[in-house]
Amino acid sequence: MQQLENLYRQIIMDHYKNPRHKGLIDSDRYRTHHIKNPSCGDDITVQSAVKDGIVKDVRHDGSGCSICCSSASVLATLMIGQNIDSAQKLTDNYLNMIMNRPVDENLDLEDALAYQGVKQFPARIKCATIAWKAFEQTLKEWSDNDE
Amino acid sequence: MQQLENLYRQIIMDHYKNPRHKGLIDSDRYRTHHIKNPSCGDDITVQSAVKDGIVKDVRHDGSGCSICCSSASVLATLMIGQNIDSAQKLTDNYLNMIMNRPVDENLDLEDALAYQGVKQFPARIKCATIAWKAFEQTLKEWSDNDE
Amino acid sequence: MDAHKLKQCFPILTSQPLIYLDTAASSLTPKRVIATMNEYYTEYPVNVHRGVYQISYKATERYTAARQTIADFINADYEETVFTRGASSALNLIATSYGLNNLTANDEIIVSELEHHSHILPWQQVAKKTGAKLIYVPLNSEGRITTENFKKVLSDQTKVVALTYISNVMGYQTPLEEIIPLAHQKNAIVSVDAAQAAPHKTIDVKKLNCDFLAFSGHKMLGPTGIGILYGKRELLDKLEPVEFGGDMNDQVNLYDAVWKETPYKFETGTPPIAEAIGLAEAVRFLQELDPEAILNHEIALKQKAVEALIKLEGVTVYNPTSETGIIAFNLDGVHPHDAVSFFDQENIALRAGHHCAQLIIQWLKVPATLRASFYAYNTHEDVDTFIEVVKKARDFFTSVGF
Amino acid sequence: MDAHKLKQCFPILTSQPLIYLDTAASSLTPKRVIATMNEYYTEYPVNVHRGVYQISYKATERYTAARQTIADFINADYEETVFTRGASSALNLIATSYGLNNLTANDEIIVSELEHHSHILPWQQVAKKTGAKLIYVPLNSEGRITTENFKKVLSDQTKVVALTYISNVMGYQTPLEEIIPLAHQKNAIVSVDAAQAAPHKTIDVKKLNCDFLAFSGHKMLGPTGIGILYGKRELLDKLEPVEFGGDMNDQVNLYDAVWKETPYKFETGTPPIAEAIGLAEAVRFLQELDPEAILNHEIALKQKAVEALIKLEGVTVYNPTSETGIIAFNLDGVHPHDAVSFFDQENIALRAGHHCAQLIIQWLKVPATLRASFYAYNTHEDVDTFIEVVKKARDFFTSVGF
Ligand SMILES: Cc1ncc(COP(=O)(O)O)c(C=O)c1O
Ligand SMILES: Cc1ncc(COP(=O)(O)O)c(C=O)c1O
Repeated sequence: MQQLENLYRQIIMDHYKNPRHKGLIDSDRYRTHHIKNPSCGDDITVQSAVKDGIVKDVRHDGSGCSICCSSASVLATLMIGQNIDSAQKLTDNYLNMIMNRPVDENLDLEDALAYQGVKQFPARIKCATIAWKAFEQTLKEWSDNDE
Repeated sequence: MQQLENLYRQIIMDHYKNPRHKGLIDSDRYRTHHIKNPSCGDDITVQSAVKDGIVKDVRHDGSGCSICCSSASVLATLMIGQNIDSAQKLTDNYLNMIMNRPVDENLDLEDALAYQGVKQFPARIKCATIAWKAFEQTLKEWSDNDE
Repeated sequence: MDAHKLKQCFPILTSQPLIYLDTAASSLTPKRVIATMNEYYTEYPVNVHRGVYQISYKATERYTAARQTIADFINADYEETVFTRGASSALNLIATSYGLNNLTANDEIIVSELEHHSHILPWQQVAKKTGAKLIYVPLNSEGRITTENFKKVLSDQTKVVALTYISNVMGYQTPLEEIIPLAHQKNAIVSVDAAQAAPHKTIDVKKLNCDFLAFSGHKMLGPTGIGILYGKRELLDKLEPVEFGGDMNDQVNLYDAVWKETPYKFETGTPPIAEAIGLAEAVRFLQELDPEAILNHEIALKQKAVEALIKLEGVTVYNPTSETGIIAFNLDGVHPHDAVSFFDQENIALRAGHHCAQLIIQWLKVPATLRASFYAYNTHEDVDTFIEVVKKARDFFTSVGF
Repeated sequence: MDAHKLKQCFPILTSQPLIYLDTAASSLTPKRVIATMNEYYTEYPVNVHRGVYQISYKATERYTAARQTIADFINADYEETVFTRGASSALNLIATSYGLNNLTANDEIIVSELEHHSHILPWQQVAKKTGAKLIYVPLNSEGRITTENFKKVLSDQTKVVALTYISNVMGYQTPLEEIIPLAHQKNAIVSVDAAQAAPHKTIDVKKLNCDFLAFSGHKMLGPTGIGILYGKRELLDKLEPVEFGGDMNDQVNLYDAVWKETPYKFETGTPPIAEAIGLAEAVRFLQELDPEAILNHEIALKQKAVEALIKLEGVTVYNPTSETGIIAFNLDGVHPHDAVSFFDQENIALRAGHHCAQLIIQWLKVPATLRASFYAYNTHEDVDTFIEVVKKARDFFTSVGF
C-alpha cells in the first residue's frame, strides 16, 4: 500500500483532476506529435510552440489513466519558458528517473519529481513517459528544422 | 538385420521384381480405387472385376517402395477366384496380421503371409496396407451396388 | 471438482501467492501439458510426415492422434479439424476463403457488437472487398444477442451469420441453438467464435450444426501458437486453401499443383507439432475435469462475487446476469489501468482495457472496463479476497482524490 | 566448436544411440531452449499486451525482447521482424500481400526449380490470379542457380525475384550477393527463402539488401509453431495485412478500423509467446556457437562423407559440390523408403522422398532421394558410421535381390 500511496501523490492527482494547458491548438506555430500505447490504450497528443529557442507553449490532449494524463499536464507546466537545450535535458532527466537510471540531481524537475514512485511499477512506466516522449519528438522537429 | 531379412522375403522381392496383374484396364466391368500415402509418397490404384459374387480379376498400378508395390501384386494373385465374402475375410485377416491383432489361423493368406515381418516396422505398415485398403474400397462398391 | 486440489496441478499457483482472474485472456498451463510438450522436445523432437524412421514415426503418430483427440472433443471428424495459429487465424481463414469467394454485393453478413475484433474485422474486410453489407444484430438492453432481435435482421439476403458463442467481455451465451436453424432456413452459413466457449462448455458441432467454429489452445489449458478451425466436411471440401506450399499438395508441376484433401490442404508447412500434442493433453485434462463441472463451478464463483459487488457503493457491474465466470466492472471514476495496479499489488491478476472488443465497450459508453474471469482453479476464498480488495481499492482511490 | 561436447546439450542425443542426419527437416532442440519455454509455462504463462499486472508485464517484456534478439540476429530492425506460424506462412504473406496487390499481367516473377513448395506455390497462385508470368531460371548442369543464367531471364518485366538462399535438397547456395543488385537495377523486389540458411549462416539483411526474407524456428534449434518474416520497413509500411482482428488495430468502428504500425499490423490475435521466447534462446545459442563455425564444421563432415560415397559402387550422389551439410543420394535400384528402414535399424535418421521440392526431384529425373543433412551436433565418428551403414545397406539390398 505504501508503494501505491507513493504512486498516487497529491500533485499527480491535482494535475489529473485539473489539467493545465489542456486542449490542442490548430496553428502552424505548433509542432504536434501523437503517441498511442497499444498495450494499455493510453492515447496522447502533445504540441509545442518554440520561438527564438524558447518553449513558448505546450499543449496536450488525449485519454488514459491518471498517470498518463497528469504527466502531460505536469510536463506542460515545467517546459513552458525553458530553452530548447534545458527542455531536452529535463526530459532526459525525467526519463532517467522513471527508468531508474542515474539522474542529474542539479536539474529541478519540480512537480515532475512526484513521478518517482512509478519506478516501483514497471508496468506503468509507459503511462508516465508517453507524453514526454511525444514532447521530445516535437522538440526534435524544431531542431531538425533549425527552428 | 535379422528383422530386415524378415521383411524383405524372397516372395516379396519376387513380386516386386515381377509384378503380376499389373496395369489398369479401362472398362466398366472394373471398380477402381486410388490411394496416395502423403506421408511417404506411395501411390497405388487397384481395380477389381466381380461377377456372380466371384472376384474375376484384380489389377493394380502405381509407384512406391518394394513393400507397397509387391503387396499389390500379391493381393491380386490371392484374390482372383475368391468370392466376395472370403475376399473380405482375407483382407481383414491380412490387415490384422500387419497391425499385430489376432488373426484367424484357418484362413490361408498364401504368399501374403510373407508380410508378417512388417509388424516389426510400424513406419512401414502403411506401405504394406495401402493396396489392400484400396482393394477393400472396390469390394465395398461392389456390395453397395448389390453387384 | 475440487478447486483447491486442482491448484496443485498448476506450477504458477503453487510457487507464489496469486489469484488469477484473467483466464479469459489466457488460461494457466497445467503441469501435465508442460510435461507432454517436454516429452516431445526431449524424446522425439523431429518433423512429422514423410519421415520413415522411428522417432519421426512416433512424432507423426502422436500428432495424428492429437488431431483425433481434439476432433472428438467437439464431436467433429478428423478431416473437419484444421490446425491454425490461433482462433484469430482460423476466423480469418473462414472469412478469406469462404467469404471472399462466395459473397457479392447483394449479400448480407450478420455480426454483433459483442464480437471480438478477430470475428468482426475479417468480415468488415469481406464487406469492403465484395460489397456485401455488414448488419449488426441490435443488442437488447443488457447487451445480449437475442433470438428475437436476430429475427429482425435475418433476411433473404443473409448469406453469413458470424457470432460469438460466449462474449469475452460480457460472458453472455448466444442462443445459437435457436439462431442456427433460423439461419439455415435462409441458406446462410454460420461461423461461430468459440474461443471463450471451448474452455467451459461441451461443444458438439454436430448437434449445434454450425458450419464453422474456431477456438484457441492457450485459453483452454493448452499452449500458445495453436488454434482450431472446425468446418463441415462438405464446406471444407469446396473451400480453397489460403496458404500454399509444402505438405498441402499431392503433386507440384512447374505451373500448377494439386491439393491434398482437407484438413491437409489448409495446413502448409511444418505444423505446430509440440503445440498440437500439448493441446491434446489439455483436452484430455478438460475432459477429466468435465466442462460442465467447470462451468458450474465458475458460475457459482461469479454469482457469489456479483452479489457482493452490486451491494458496494462506487462499483459498477456491467453484466450481472452473465452465465459464465466473466465479470465486467469498474470502480466509479477510476480509470481501469489505475485500478489494476492496486489489484496487482495484492497479487490479483485482472485485465483492464477494451479486451479486443471495442464495439461492446463503445456500446457500454465507457472508455474501458476491468474484467475478472473465474475458472476451474479459482476458489471461494479467491472470491472473498477479491471482494475485500475491491473495497480496499475503492477506498484507496477515494482517499487519494479520485 | 566441439561436437562431442555439444551433443550433451541435446536430451535426445544423450538418452539413446542416435545419429541424427535429418536436421534439414527439423533440428533437434537443446536443453536450454526447452528450459526457457518451461520457464514461461511455469512462471509467467499469461497473455502479453494490455496486461498491466506483473506477470503479464514480464511476459510482454520477454516477448518484446525476443523480437529484438531475433531482429538483431539478422541485422534487421524491430519493426521489420514479423512473427508468423513458420517460414511457409511468412512466404505466403509476401506473395499474398505484396504479390496480389502489385503485380499485373505485364509482369514477370522469377523463380527456380530449386525452390521448396512453400516458395513456389504462393507465386504460382499470384501468377494465376494476376496474370503475371512465372519464369524459371534455367539451372546449370549441376542443378545450380548461376548469376549468368539469372541474367538470361531478368528483364524489364521482372517485378519479383523469389529464390531460395540454400536449397533444402541440393544444399547449394544461391549467389544472392550478385543477383540482388541486378534485380534492383530492374526495380524488382527480391524475396529470399532463408529456411535453410538461418541455421547455418550469419544473415545480414542490410548487407544482403533483400526486400523480404523468411525462416522457421524449428530448423534452427528453436520450437515448432513459429517463423519469421523480415521485410524492409518502407515495404512493410505500405503492405496490407492479410489477417485482421485483435491486437493488429488501433481503433475499431462498426464499419472500419485503423491498423497499427508494422510489425503489429501483420500479427493478429494472441501471438506465439512461448515460441518467440524459445526462439530467442535458440538464437542466443546459435550466436554463441557462431554460425560460421557451424557451417565450416558441417561442410567438413559432408566433404568427408561425399568423398567416401563417390568411391562406392552402387551409390549415386546428386550434389557432390554442395556448400552446406546436405547430401542428396540414392542406393542404385533401391527405393529410398526401403533404404531408409535399413538406416533406421542402425539408428541413423535420414529422410527419404521429395523433400517438398518436387521440381528439383523431377529435374534430377529420379522418383525420390535419400537426404543426409549434417549439423553442429554431428561428429566425424557419425560420418564413419554413416558410411559403414551405407555399404552394409547396399550389400543387404543386393543380397535380397534389389
Ligand atoms: C528451403 C525451405 N523453405 C521453406 C521451408 C518451409 O518451412 P516450414 O515447413 O517451417 O514452414 C523449408 C522446410 O521444409 C525449407 O527447407
Ligand atoms: C471471443 C474471442 N474470440 C477470439 C479471440 C482471439 O483468440 P486468439 O487471440 O487466441 O487468436 C479471443 C481471445 O482474445 C476471444 O476472447
